[in-house]
Order: sequence, then structure tokens, then C-alpha cells
Amino acid sequence: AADDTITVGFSQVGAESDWRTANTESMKSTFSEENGYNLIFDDAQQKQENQLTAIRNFIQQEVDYIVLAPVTETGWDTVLQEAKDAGIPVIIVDRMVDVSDDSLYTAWVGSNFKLEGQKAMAWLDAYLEAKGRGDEEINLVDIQGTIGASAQIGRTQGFDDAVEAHDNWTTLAQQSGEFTQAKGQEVMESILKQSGDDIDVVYCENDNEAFGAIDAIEAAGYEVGGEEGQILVMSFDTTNAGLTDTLSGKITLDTECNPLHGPRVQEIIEKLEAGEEVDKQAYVDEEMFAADDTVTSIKVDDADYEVTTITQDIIDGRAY
Amino acid sequence: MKANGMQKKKMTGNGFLLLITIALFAVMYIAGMIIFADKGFAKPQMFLNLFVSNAGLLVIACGLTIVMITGGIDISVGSVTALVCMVLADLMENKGVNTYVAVLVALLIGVAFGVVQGFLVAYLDIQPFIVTLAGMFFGRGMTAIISTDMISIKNELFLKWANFRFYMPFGSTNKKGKFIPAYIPPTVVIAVIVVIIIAVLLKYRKFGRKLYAIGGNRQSALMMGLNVKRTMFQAYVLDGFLAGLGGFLFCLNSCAGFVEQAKGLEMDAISSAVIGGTLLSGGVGTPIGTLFGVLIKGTISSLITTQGTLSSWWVRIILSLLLCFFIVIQSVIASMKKKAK
Amino acid sequence: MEQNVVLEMRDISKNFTGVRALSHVDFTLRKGEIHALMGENGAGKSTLIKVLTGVHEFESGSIHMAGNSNAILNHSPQEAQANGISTVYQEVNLCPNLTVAENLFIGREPRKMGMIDWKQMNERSGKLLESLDIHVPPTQMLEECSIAIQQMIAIARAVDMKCRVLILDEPTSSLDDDEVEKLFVLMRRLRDEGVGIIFVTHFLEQVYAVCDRITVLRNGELVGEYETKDLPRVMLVAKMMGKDFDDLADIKSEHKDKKQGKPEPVIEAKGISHKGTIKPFDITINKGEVIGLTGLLGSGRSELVRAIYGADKAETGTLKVKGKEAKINSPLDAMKLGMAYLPEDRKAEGIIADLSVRENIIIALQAKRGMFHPLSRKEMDEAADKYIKLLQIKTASRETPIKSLSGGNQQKVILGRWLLTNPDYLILDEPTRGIDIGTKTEIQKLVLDLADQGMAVTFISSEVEEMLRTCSRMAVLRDGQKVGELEENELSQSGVMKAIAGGDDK
Amino acid sequence: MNKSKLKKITSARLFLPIVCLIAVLLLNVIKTPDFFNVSIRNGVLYGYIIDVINRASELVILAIGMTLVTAASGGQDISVGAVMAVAAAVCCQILSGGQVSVNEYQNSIIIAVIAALLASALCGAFNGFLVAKLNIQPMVATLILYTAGRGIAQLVTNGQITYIRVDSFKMAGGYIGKCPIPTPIFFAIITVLIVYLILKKTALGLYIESVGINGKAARLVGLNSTMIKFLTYVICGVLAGIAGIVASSRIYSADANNIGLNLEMDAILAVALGGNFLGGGKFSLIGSVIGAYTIQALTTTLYAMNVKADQLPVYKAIVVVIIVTLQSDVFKKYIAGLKAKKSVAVEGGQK
Ligand SMILES: Nc1ncnc2c1ncn2[C@@H]1O[C@H](COP(=O)(O)OP(=O)(O)OP(=O)(O)O)[C@@H](O)[C@H]1O
Ligand SMILES: Nc1ncnc2c1ncn2[C@@H]1O[C@H](COP(=O)(O)OP(=O)(O)OP(=O)(O)O)[C@@H](O)[C@H]1O
Ligand SMILES: [Mg+2]
Ligand SMILES: [Mg+2]
Repeated sequence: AADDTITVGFSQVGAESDWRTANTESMKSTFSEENGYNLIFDDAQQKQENQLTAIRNFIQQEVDYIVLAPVTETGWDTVLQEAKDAGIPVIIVDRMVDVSDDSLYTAWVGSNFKLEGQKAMAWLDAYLEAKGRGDEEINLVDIQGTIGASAQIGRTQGFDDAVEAHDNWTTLAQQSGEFTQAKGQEVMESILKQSGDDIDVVYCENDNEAFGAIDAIEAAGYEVGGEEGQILVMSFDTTNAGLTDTLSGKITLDTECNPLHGPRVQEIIEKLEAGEEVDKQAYVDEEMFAADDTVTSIKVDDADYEVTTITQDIIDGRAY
Repeated sequence: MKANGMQKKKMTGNGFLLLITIALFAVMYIAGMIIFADKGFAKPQMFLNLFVSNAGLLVIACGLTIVMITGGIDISVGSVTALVCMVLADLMENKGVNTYVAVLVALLIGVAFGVVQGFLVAYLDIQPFIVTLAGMFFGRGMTAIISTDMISIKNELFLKWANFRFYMPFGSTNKKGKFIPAYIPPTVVIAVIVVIIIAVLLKYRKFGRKLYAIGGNRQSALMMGLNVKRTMFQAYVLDGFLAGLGGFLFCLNSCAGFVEQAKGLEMDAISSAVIGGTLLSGGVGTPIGTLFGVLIKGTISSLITTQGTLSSWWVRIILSLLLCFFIVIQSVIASMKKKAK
Repeated sequence: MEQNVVLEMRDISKNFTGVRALSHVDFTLRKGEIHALMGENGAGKSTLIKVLTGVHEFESGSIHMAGNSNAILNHSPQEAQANGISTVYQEVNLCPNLTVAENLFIGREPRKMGMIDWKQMNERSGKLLESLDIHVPPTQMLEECSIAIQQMIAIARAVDMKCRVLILDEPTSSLDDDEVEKLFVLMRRLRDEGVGIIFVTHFLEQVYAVCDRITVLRNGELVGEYETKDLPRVMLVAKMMGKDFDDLADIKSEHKDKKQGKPEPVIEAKGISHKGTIKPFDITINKGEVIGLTGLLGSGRSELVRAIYGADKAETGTLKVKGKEAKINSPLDAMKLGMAYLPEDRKAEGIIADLSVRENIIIALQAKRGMFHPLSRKEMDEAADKYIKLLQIKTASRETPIKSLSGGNQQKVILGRWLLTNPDYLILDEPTRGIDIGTKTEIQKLVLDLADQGMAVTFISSEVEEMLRTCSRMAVLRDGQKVGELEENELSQSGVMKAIAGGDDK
Repeated sequence: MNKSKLKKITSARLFLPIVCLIAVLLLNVIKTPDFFNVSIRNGVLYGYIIDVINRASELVILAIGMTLVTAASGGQDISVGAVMAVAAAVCCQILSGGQVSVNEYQNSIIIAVIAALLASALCGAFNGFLVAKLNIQPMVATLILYTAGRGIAQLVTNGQITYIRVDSFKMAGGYIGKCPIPTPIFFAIITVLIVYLILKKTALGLYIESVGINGKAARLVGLNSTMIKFLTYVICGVLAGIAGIVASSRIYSADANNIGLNLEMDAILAVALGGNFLGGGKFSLIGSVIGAYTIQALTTTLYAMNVKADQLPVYKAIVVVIIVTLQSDVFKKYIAGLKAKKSVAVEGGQK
């Protein structure tokens, strides 16, 4: 039996958020013994150097596949070369890696953070248009993620590009909330004191920040929501709590960032085992959930994306 | 007669803790080799990987050992490492600066931190923890100011250094029966040389002995006519230089610069030094001990990775439990020894 | 400047916050003389020395060294050393984590090709120690040496440096007569080689044994400079204290007749031992009795009392306090049974440096009463004032940190601390170390008075004479073993000496 | 007379920490004129200065514990941030009864709070045992919980963020009823008061200082150094627990990864800015409290000035260095020297 079990070494970033925990869980349940796998899981505690060590360890253990959820996009050339020399295919999940030679990894599965940002901003454009505010002066606030994180870089990029493209949109403030509720709240409080009355839209780069920002906004006596005179809050990740707030209308749009990478990776491994070709890049499907049905579909770079109106059934039916 | 007997006892007394540390390390490693024999733990490369992964940390921990011997501490090393990596990456990739120049600048950054921190600690007599805490803030902030993007180093010469391998005459055979020689990269060679140089410096140079005297009792060292301030200053400069060099080695391993890099490295370095027998209160410690401290920490992580079924939080807990176990055993043995005397 | 002068200090003034430690003091040291610097505790002797060696800055005055018409100013001990001034400070200043040899040679290690030559260093240390008759291996850690040995090592370090001026600030406070004699031989040799030596001590015999001239300070002011032969002992004492005083008066006889008949044992120890240091011993200490512990350096006197007090836990034996079996696991247990212990190493085990005089005085009583029964501020102030007055502690105020008191005054504070707890049994380990003669006599009187009031006292001192003046009985120790007891009628200088040395008589 | 009074004030121990705090606050008046404006908005006090006082609450509570630990053991407890997370996790997990998000308590709040404080006391006791009984250096001993603590917290919450969406739970971090003052401020004040009273009404303060200055001497005068050190760590643990509960109430959830993150460093900094020596011994509780407010004032100031969060540490570092330099003895001496020279020059001129 030992011969047909496939050994997979998985180097995970850590357990720094709910999202990550769901991601780990997805991997663990996919590569279980029942499914014919032997998973060697390593938690890097948010340190790239630990991941380098772990991969070298996997190589010594002569695993069949290495799955890597990189802490950073950079700095993988050397160790991936070692894996290649040892003949072990590497599958990257979540963040992309930035390597000089594409052949160093076999495939990538993950989210397109920039696209997430673009989608969200495209929705905002359509939403304001639909509300008849397309030509109004709109003031935006961006509560960024932890500076330097891939998700922050991509989502901020999407935000900046859209503001750039609209003459009537202005960025009032752009501060990092470090992906946490407490920081998000603290930063929002400070921003509200400076320009509370002018803010139209708050773009939070994850749900936790959105919760903090909403608390700060409400504590300062403003209302959140999509109507004129209210402060519109947008968010990412679609965690259970985030969608609950979307349902209650506090968050007007929540863009998904899908953590369930396990099945996708399994697909790739099965193909490889069968000697088939695999796609180099595989994006996971990511939806958008809005509080109301003002906008039901948007277009980014000529591709259409559907916007779902949130219901309790959807929340209950989700795995995370 | 009596004097002779005493002499013998004292000689072992000095290196006793180090011996214990080394013995514990050996026991742990051999146990790992037996338990995880089928998972490649017994391969020589697995052992060398301890050095490969920790070359930068080793150099940095040596620097910390120096300041800890004087009774000080330096918690800025993680930030300095991040800054060094970022500067290297930024200079070579964005500014197109010559590789050698970039490395030189990086090393100078370490020295600059050493000079400023050393001045504040030695001449203005400000508490080292606070000075280097400020240094830690400063380094991390500066890294963000240089760039918040991740920068991959693609400089050819730099990558050549990073990918260079010294192959060993020994090695292991893989599943398919192919012989694979063990290797080490240049970083390991540099780190080991640094350890040796520092060991000699501390044992056989006036400067080194002054460090111990200052750590033992600063007031006494002053009264005995040692130039306490200058020596302390030099200790911090050397520590800064080693932090810079360590950062460079670290960068050779990761080939990238980004804000979050090497976070918490200072704690790894401090705990390595302490496991290796360095006292935070000063006056005691050797680079060789620190070397074993680094190896022990590396082995603990390596054991956990090899085991490979723990969930994220259990990794943290087990990691610190092993650390705890280790520190407690050390302390218990040390106090038993004291009692026996 | 005179031809044969090596050092001249003129008009030196120094203030500490709230204290004028030196005011317009002159001091001249000639080549090849041993010059005693005398004065009561807190007179400013150590301060004068520290001003000279650059430890303290000073407000006014100038310092000249021979052969240099410019005034010198040492900014640090290092500069002083470079100027040929080598110093043994009052508090031992060595590094506990280094070996004996390193402590002797740090900063001037012998080297071979730029590297420290450890072998040579150890050999030279061995020779140096041998020449001073110090029996300790050069590779031993300093912290494992007794305080006396440490003091000898500090001296060895200072004299081994080629210097023009050698300063010894109370180097003999922990030494016994043999060691002192060794030191004197050395000092005379250096004097003959032309070194100027400043010698601070509270032992008048020592002054008259080696010194050529004497400078007396009082309250930070210069009293005068005298040739030793022109200044008889009584006058020296009078100059120091500013009044006539007989430090040799027989204080014991006044107390003799007050002794009652039947001895009431306060402490009865049976078979108490401490592994490695002292072998099982029996001792009984009666109410109203001052019992002395005598023996050579390192004979285990301190260890013995520490075992009784619970400072080091005794391994075997039983202890009865006032007839009742007692279990002592910690000093607090002992205190609760009415014991008090004044340790010999003042700096390491006595003072709590950063706390005020007041806090240092009340801390033992407070600890005895427990955390939840704090003394009120008023009680504290009263207690502190009482002992400052009683023991004539020289301090700017009761809130002054004890670390800025002179050595002798610190000792008085510690003594006050224990008297305040009103103990039945008082252990004094070298209580008069570093204390001036006036106060010393006061303390001796105090001890006898306390005994009269029924306190049992154990008195340890390296000065046999002092013990003879106070003790009614003596236990003799040798190599960690109690080898005998001397009864009242056997107490004489020669008798004690013989017992210590360990002839065949006992 | 007047001059000596002035001198007395300037030489007081707390003088410099207070000056530094004021300086940081004044900085704001120039940059953000409405910094000191306090208004009532939405029924509660509103303004930057309120934010400073409110946000500093956890830090103040931690700084108190840190001060005691530092004084007694001459080392710092770097696990306080992690202990906060443990307390928060225990509290929320009990309240939620294991669910991810609840809208009403599953268990009594009292039990939850007591359990949380017990857990944090246990953490403190663990640290205290290592430091006091096994004589392990504080920073290393507490390093163990520093790494393990968040792991334990995640273990408790199953790696999830547990939400307690109950209004009464939000009170500790928000407002009680119609009271316009944020509750954390009360927590901070009450904690400071209680600890201050304990130190005042018992001899604990003196004991701690004695043990911290000279452990050997303290033992010989009958103090149980081991017990006292142990006690300070337990107190520090409990205080961290309280801070953890407040922090988790603010976000009505237990975020094991982020509650109290990096707060240990700020707490240590607060102790130092308060003029305390990190090597142990004499301490000033109020100094540390002032230090804590200084740090928060600085952070809020920098936010108000629109400094980016990732660059904030650079400014923080610079201000910290300036403050500690001003407080350093060497610098004070240097200034005194300058003054003395000046007066000498004046005198010389008169001659
Ligand atoms: N660092 C200091 N700070 C404040 N006052 C001090 C300091 N050092 C000494 N003093 C004070 O200066 C005076 C002189 O002290 P000094 O140590 O010179 O006396 P001494 O003559 O050496 O006495 P002893 O025989 O007890 O050693 C004393 O009143 C003492 O309180
Ligand atoms: N001259 C010496 N040579 C070697 N060891 C010594 C010497 N003097 C003291 N010691 C050490 O000190 C120990 C006993 O010291 P202890 O303090 O009890 O002696 P003591 O009789 O109180 O003398 P004192 O207090 O005058 O030093 C001995 O076991 C020995 O190890
Ligand atoms: Mg003196
Ligand atoms: Mg003794």
C-alpha cells in the first residue's frame, strides 16, 4: 500500500488569519490518507527562511510533490532549482512566485489580487452610475492591508488605477490597517477626525479591517450603507462574518478570495501522475457578493463577472 | 596538592555548561536520526542543512553574543537584516549599482547602525534595550521607506554567489539508488570562518577579555583602568558589522528584499546565544556555545518539519515546549552542579 | 615644588549633592614614603583618592605630579594608571567572572604575536601570588575566592604594575595579621624602590608600624600633616576626632561584675554541618554572653554562623533556640526566632545600594512583620532617626541612598538595621570592618551593653585584640572544624594565637 | 527661594517624563490645531486627545505589570502580548461555547472572565516559576510563552476568530450605557489605582525594590526573593489578561494572531520612558503610566499627521532616541557643565 500513496510536502505560510486556516484545512482534507496521500505539513510561521528550510527538508525526505504557499513572491530561485535538480515537481498556491525561470515550478493555483481590486472598483463605478452619482465628486479612503503583502499590493493597485481613471474620484487617505480589526478601527478613527464629513467610500482590503472601520464610522455618528449621505464600505475575503455584515447592509460589496485550493491542486497532481500536461496557471473561481441587486454584472478587461446578491442561504451553504 | 585538585575542578567548571549543551544536542540529533531514519534525517545533507539555513543567523548571533557578554543586548538585528536585504535588492535591481558596491553599502549599513547605537549606549549611557529597540523601529521603517514592494534579486553575479556549491566527498543515495553528494554554499564557509575568528578574538585578544571584564562588573572594569566606554562602543560597532554581514548572508539565501523580512530574527538570535550558554546579565558566553545554540534551534525545527503532521498552532506550542525543556534541563543541571560543589 | 615630591594636591574641594566631602584640602606625597591618610568615617579619604584617580570630578584645586609643572587632570582611572598611579580601592573592584590570573593581568596581558599568552599569564600569576603567599590557583574563578583573598588579589594587581604612586584604601580591612605583615613587607620594599604610597587604614598599630608621615582629615577638611614620630597615638586620635579619646580603655571590666550566675542557653547547636565547608560542630551560646569565633582566614567562621542563621542550609544536626527544637529553612525563620545576622561582605550581602538610609534600616523589621503590616511613615522616620543618632551615622539625610555614604557609615546603617529588630541572638561577622576607631569602640561598648541587657552575641573579627576586649568565651576553628573553646580565664593574646595556629596543646 | 523651588521641581524624578509627554502633545498644536478639541458627538466624547487616552489604556495596564516585573527581576516579560491573546481567546471561546460567532452568551460572562484571568495568571505563574525558581533569565524564560502563547490561543479558538456580537460584551472596550467616557479609560485608571494602593498599603513596593537591587542582601534580611519575583510575574500575567479582555472587547472577538501584537515592546518602552532603569531596582509606577501615554500620543500624532503606518516606526525611533537622550545622566551632566561654564565666565567677566 505504501507504494501507491503519494507523498506531498506542503509548506504553508502560517495561521495568521481565518482565511489561511481555511486554506490549510482544505489541503489537509484533500490530501488525506483515505484519498491515498501522505501529507507532510509544515507551518513556516510567516517566515520565508523557514520555508526555504522546509523545502530543503522535503527534498531530503524525497517527497513526490512539493506544494508551496509562499510567504513572499520573491527569493525562490535557489531552492526551487534544488527541487528541480532532485526531480520533484513543485506546485505553487495562493501567491505567485517571481522567479527568473518559469520551469522551476510546475503549476500555480491561486487568486488574482489585482483582478479582485479591479472587479471591486468596476462594481463601484457601475453602482454609482446606477445611483445617478456617476458625475459627482466622490471621495475615497483606502484602508490598506499589511504593506508588502501580495494581497495588499494587488488590491491597492486595483484601487489606485481606478481612481486614476476617474477625474471625479479623489483619494482622501490611504493608510495601512495591517489586515486587523483593531488597526482598521484606529486608522479609520483618525481619518474621520480629519475629513469625516467628506468621505463617500471606504475601500477596506479585507473583512477584518472593514469591521473596525464600520465600528469607527458608527461611533463617530455616521451611517454606513450604499445610499447618498451614507459611507459606502467595500471589502474583500467574504469570510462568514464579512458576508453577515454584507447581508445586513453594512458592507455594500464583498469580493471573494477563495481559500479552497486543495481540490485544484489534487486535480493537477492526478494529471501529472497520469502523465498529462497541466496548465501553468489556474485561477480559483472567485465571486462577488453585494448587499443589494443594483448591479448584477460587471466587465473587467472584456471579461464578464457576475455579482451575486447575498442571502442567508448562501452564507449557510458556504464551507468557510 | 590542594591547589592542584582545585585547578582541575575549576577547569571543567568553566566549560561544563557548554559540554552539557553539546551533549544534549548530540542526544537530540541522534534520537532524531533513529526515529526519522526512514525520512532521511540521517542523511549528511540534513545535518549540513542546519548550517545552510542558518548561516546568516549564526553570524548575527555571534554579534549578539559579543554585546551580550558586555551585559548589553541588540534587538535591532532583525530590522538591520531586512534593511540590508532591501538595500541590496534595491541597489542592484532598481538602481543598477555594481554588485560589489551594493554589498559594500550593505555592510556599511550594519556598521552605521553599530556606530550610532554604540555611541548612544557607550557614551551617552542609555540602556541598550531601548537604544536597539529604537534601532529596530528605525530599520524596519527605513526598509518600508525604500520600497514597500517585494524585490527579487536577479543580478547575475549575486545569483552566481548564491547558487555556488561546494560538493563534499560524502553524500547519500536516493530512492532510485543514485549517489548524491552533500554540499554547502559559500555562506556556510563564511559563517564558520566568522565563528572561528570571533572565538579567537574573544579568547586571545585584549579586546575580547575586556568585554568579559565589563560584563562581569562594569564598575570594576572601570576602576581597573580599562577604557570601558571605548570598548563598549567597539563591541557595538563589531556587532553592527556582523549584523550587516549576517544580513548579506541571509540575503544570499533568500535573494530578495521585502519589508516583512527577518521579522523576529532578533529573538532567534538571542535565544540561540542563551541556549549556547551566554548570560543576558553579561560576562559569560562563547561563539562556540552560540554555534551550538543555533544548531539546537535548527534541529528542533527540523524535527518538527520532518514529523510533518502538526497543525500550525501545535507547531508553535511544541517548538516552544522543546525550547522550554531544553532551557529548564540546562538550568537544573547547572544548579545541581552548583549544589554539588 | 620640592625635589622629592611625587604628587601634590592643592586646595581640593568636592561637593556631592547635599554634602561637602572635601573643602580646600592639600596633600603632598614624597618619593619613597608611606603616607597614612587618616580620619573618621566619612572624613573624605576615599573621596580624595577618587578625585585623584579621576573617578570623581572636583570643583576646585589642582593636582601636580613630579617632573611636570602643568597640572594634571585624570578623567578616568585609566588615565590615572597611565600617569603612574595605581590604586586599590576601598571596595574590592575585580571581575567575578574572570579567573584570578585575568584579574591580575587584565589590560596588560602578556602576549605572543598579538595573541594573549595564557600559559605565560598563568605562570606569572602563579609566581606573583606565591611571592605574596596567596594560596589560590591562578585559574580559579574570582567569585569562588573569599573576600580576603580577593583583597589580596586586588593588592597584588596594583603592586605588580609599575607605578610611581600606589594608593591603598583600607586594604587591610579583611586581612588577618599574617596577611597584613606580608603586605607590610611588600610596602616597605616598594618604598625602598622609590614608590610613594598612600595608605588608608583605621588600625592605628598599622600606621605606626609602616608609615612615615600622616595626613589627617576631619569632616572634609585638612587638619594637618605630621611626621609619624612626632605624633603619638593619643594625639592622632584627638586630631582625627577633634576631641580627646582613649581608644584603649578597658571597656570590658566595667561590665564584668554584672554577670549573673546560671547560664541560660539561647542557641544550642548539635552536629550542624554544611557540605564542603564545615564539619559537624556543637556550640552553645548563652544569654548575655558574647562568644567570639576565631581562626585563620578561611577557617570557616563565616560558614558556621551562616549555617546557624539559615543563610546556607545546614545539612545535618539539630538546633535548639531557647530550649526549643527549631527548624530553620531560611533567614526569615531564624529572624522569627529572634536571630539577627550582620554579614561580612557589606557590599554584596549587606547594603541595598539604591535604597535610602531609612529604608535600609527598617527593611529587616519590615520583613519580619510581614508584607501586610507595613510600618507607617512616622514609625520609619523615628526608627531611622533613632539609629542615625545612636550610631552617629554621617549622612546628609535619612533619605540619602546608602550607596553614597562612606564605607564605615554604611556598616553602621546595617548594624542599626539589626538592632532595630531587637534580637535575642545577634551574629556579627566582622562588624567593625572599615570602621574608625572612635566608632569601633562605641560598637564594642554597645555589644557589651546589649549583652548586659540579655542579648546573646556571636562576634567574629580578624582582630584578636578586639575580640579579647569584648568576648567572654571563644570558639576556635581550623579548616572548617571547631577545634576547641577558650574560657574566660584562658583569654589572652598569646593563648588565642596559639589555639588558632593549632599547637598540640588543645 | 523661588529658584530653589524651581530646582526642586526640575530635579524631581517625574519631571522629564512629564516634559516629554507635554512636548509630544505640543507638537500637535502646531501641526493639527484641533488636536485638543473635545466635543460631544453621538452622545460620547470625541476628539484626538480622547483617542490617545482611550487607546493607551491597554498599554498603561501592561506597563504597570512590566514595571513591577522589571523592578523585581531586572528583566522584562516579553510574553505579555501573547498572554493577552490567550486571555481573550479563553474568554471569547467560553462565551461562544465553541461557535465561531454568537449573538448571545453561551456561558456566563463571569465564568468567562474569571477563566480568562485564571489562564493569564497561570501564564504569569509559569513565567514566574522559570524566572524565580529556576533562575532562568527573564527575557529567555518569557520567550517561551512569547512563541507558544499565540499558538495556545489559536488552539483554544481552533484557529478561528471567535466573534461575540453581544452589546454587553462590547462595553469593556466601548461605552457603558450613557456614559460619554470610553470604558477602557476606567479600566486603566482603576488598575493603576489598585496597584498603587497595594504598593502603598503593603510593603510590597519596598520588597520588590530590595529584591531587585540586591537579592542576596534581601534574602538575608528575611525576604523571600523567589516568592516576590514569582508574585510580580503573576501580577503581570493577570494585568495582561485584563488588557487582553479589554482589547478583545474593542473588537468583540478573539483574534489570536493580532491581539496585543508587538505591545510588549511598547510596554517596555513605556517603562523606560518613565525614567525607570531596566536593570531593576527602584521604580516609579506613575512614570511608566506617563511613558505609556507618551507612546500612544506619539502614535496618534503621527497618524494625525498622515504618516504612513509602515514609515511610522522611523519617526517613533527618532523621537524615542531624543527622549531617552534628554533623560540620560550624561546629557544632564553635560548641560550642567555648560551652565557651570557660563556662570564661571560671567564671574570671570566681573573680575
Ligand atoms: N557618590 C557619593 N554621593 C554622595 N555623597 C558621597 C558620595 N561618596 C561619598 N559621599 C559622601 O562624602 C563624604 C566622604 O566620604 P568618603 O567615602 O570619602 O569617606 P571616607 O573618609 O573614605 O570614610 P570611610 O573611612 O568610612 O571609608 C561622606 O559624607 C559621604 O556621605
Ligand atoms: N587563604 C585561602 N586560601 C584558599 N582558600 C581560602 C582562603 N581563605 C578562604 N578560603 C576559602 O574560604 C572558605 C571559608 O571561608 P570563610 O569565609 O568561612 O572563612 P572565615 O573563617 O570566615 O574567614 P574570613 O571571613 O576572614 O575570610 C574556605 O573553605 C576556602 O575555600
Ligand atoms: Mg573610605
Ligand atoms: Mg568570614
